[in-house]
Amino acid sequence: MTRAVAVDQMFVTLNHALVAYVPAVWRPLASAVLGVVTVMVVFLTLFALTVLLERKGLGRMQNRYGPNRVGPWGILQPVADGIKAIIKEDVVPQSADHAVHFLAPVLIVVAAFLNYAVIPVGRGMALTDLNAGVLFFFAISSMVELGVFMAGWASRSKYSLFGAMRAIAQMISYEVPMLLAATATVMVAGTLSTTRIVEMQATYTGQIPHWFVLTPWGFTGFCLFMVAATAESNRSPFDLPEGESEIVAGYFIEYSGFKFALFFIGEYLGMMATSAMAITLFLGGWSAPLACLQWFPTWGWFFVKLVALLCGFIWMRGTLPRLRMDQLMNFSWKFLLPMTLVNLVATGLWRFLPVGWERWLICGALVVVPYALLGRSINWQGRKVAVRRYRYAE
Amino acid sequence: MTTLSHYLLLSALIFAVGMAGALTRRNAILVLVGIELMLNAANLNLIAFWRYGPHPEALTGVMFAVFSITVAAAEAAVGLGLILALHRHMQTTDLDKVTGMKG
Amino acid sequence: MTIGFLILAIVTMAGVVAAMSMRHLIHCVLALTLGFAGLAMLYLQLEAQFVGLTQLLVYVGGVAILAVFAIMTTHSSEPVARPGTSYWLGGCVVATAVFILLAHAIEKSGVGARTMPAAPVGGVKEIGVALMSGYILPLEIVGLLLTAALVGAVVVATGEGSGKR
Amino acid sequence: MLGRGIVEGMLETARNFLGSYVSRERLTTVQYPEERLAHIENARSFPFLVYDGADWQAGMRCVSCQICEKECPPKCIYIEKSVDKKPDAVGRPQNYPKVFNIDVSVCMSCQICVEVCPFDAIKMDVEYELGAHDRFGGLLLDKQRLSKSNEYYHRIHPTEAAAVDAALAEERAKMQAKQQAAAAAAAAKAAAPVAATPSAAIPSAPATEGKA
Repeated sequence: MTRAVAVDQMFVTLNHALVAYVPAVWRPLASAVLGVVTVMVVFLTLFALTVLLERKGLGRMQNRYGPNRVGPWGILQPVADGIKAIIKEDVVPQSADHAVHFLAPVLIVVAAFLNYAVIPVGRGMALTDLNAGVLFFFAISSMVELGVFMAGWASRSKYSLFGAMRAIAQMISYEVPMLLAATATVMVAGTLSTTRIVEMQATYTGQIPHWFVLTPWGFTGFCLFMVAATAESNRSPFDLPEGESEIVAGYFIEYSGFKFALFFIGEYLGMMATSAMAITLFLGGWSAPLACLQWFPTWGWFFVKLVALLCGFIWMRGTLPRLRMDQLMNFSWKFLLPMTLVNLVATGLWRFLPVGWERWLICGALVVVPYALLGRSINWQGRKVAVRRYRYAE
Repeated sequence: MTTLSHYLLLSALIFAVGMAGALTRRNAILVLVGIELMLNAANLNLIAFWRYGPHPEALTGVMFAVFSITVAAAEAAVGLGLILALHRHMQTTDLDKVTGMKG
Repeated sequence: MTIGFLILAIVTMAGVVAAMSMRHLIHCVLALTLGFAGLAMLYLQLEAQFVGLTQLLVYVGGVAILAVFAIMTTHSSEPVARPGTSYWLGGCVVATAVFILLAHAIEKSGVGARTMPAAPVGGVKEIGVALMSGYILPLEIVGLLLTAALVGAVVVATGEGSGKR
Repeated sequence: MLGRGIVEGMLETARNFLGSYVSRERLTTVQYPEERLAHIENARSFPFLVYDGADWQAGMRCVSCQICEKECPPKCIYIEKSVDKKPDAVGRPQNYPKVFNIDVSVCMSCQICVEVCPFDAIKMDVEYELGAHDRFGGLLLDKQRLSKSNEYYHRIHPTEAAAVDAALAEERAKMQAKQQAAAAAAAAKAAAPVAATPSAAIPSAPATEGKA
């Protein structure tokens, strides 16, 4: 057991050992710098892996090989992509607002990285333990919208402006259900600190962990959170801000070379950050899924869960077609928002009802029945959801 | 060491700039922005007084600031809605041209 | 005066002044967000974590975006700023007078010499408890106000002309 | 219930994903440089010039009649006629092209040159890997690069080449018969009127053939 703990805490120990070499005055700074650099390196590597995984996985879903040329089985493809992005010419439109055009991708990437400050990657492995960690996360996420707007507006292109406006409208609309879905956890946990939220879930009854996703409200909250997170990170099926078929590439059409790569990095880092937040809020953070699996290092569990969620994103992208703008808005305001509100009620009941099967029954009914009713009544522009008819094609 | 007066002076400066903006700019949106800045300056004052006050554990300043931010957000929403209505009505957001009530 | 405060103060002032003096409206709003972010950092420096993050969430994520939307939908632009006109001069004089008055009052009052007491325990939890106990009435009123503002903003912005709604 | 279609779709993609690792026939991609699709018989890319025999200059079927040059819609063919003559595929002495260039960067593979050629000299190739570093020179194919043997033609379009060969052989046979007839007639002529000199009869024979 001690060996497992040593492996689990090896990065923390290493940090302490390294920081011991600098003078005492500089130790907090050195520790912070070390943590930040580690997080950047780790998540950029994960970004590269995700891109590879996505391209390979999407290929396989479409019965293609995916990239298989650079290196064995194409695993060096991200390196090749990176080199290409760096040595490519950086074209800035003549009429663009140069300062804003330059700042937009930087802002997006910085905001995406800031998100990781409050994510507990393992036991005692959060960069900062903010009192209001969850709030910090959402506050920083909302800065991305500004970056998107800056990119779209500064490019002086109608497509990029359309894309930016779509993206902002979408992100604002989905931020509300996302926040409300997260609120459910905060209500039960009674804290906004991510570290505390994870610690609360890292206990076990028998073999079963106390993850919030294993409750009716938690499961609903998790699903709602993930749907909203997909929209927040502009991923398919909510990727109409970049809708290639009508507005070319959305707000980053006028970007090339490394700035485009920055947008790409920002998008993936945002996706990983929201996934990490979903793990923290609902999937028990770094805790093991079964009590008997606790020998595995906590950071290992975190990354296993993260990669699993990323695979879910990729799977969804490979499956679902893009929504239309009105469908997107309807879905957010007429389905997600009421569902999150109902979920909040269920959460409150769960908190105050006595432990027992009645609690499960009541809370479960409280989320399933509205789901069925809302799903039935959801209205796509005057038409109920039905099997699609192709009037001219058939 | 930063003293209370530093914060207060900064807040006064922000207030003055916001006021100058609200008085000199002619676009309705920017006037609204100036008013928002003045509200923010007041918030900074509240927080600074709370932090330097004798009873920071009472959270009075923080509460005030939270409510003030909430009200300011509501004000911004309504204000911008009004500007939209104004624009629809007069096809302008230039306050000098909105002279319908001048007689 | 610490370095941190100085940097934040300069950044905030730069943002605020730029927001009020730049010619292009979008630039103004972008500079304004810089000012708001600086203010949020100042709150954080004053150990008002909750307020600082709320400031960031509401102002940078909400009000600035709202202003941007308003500018884009109204095609707003302003005739070239004319420093030197009586209009402009008057505003500046009034603002300067207000600032001098405030500064004078701050210097006179004697509160300025206060130094920061030990860090308070005021965490998020305490704020929540306070909101739900001592401040429950203001909270409810604010909730009512927000609802009214939401409905009002929608009604005002959709306009009386569009009869289909 | 809302979401059923999503789940069904997800299952479908999962089936594709797993199936692509199990069954090879799902992966229809051809790994191009290593493996390539066999071209169908009617495939065509750009024109080439057919020659008979071993020597590409001697066996060149083209007689530089310049019909293809005139018919080519994008005007990518350039021909300079020779002054001297050589026997063509059928055996008649004909002009041959001194210069024959096709700019394949302009060519649109319409096959009109092939349709109009009365001598079956120009045919469509199947070669498509024509990438070059030089944008202008590299894609301007000269006579030597255009010339390809009849065996090659047989290899890429066997049916068509056989038909062409048969037609040419028939033509050649007709030609030979004609020549023999002409020679016989000339011999008879030479035998009957003794006064006629053989030296006058021989040059007249090609001239009449040319008109025929």
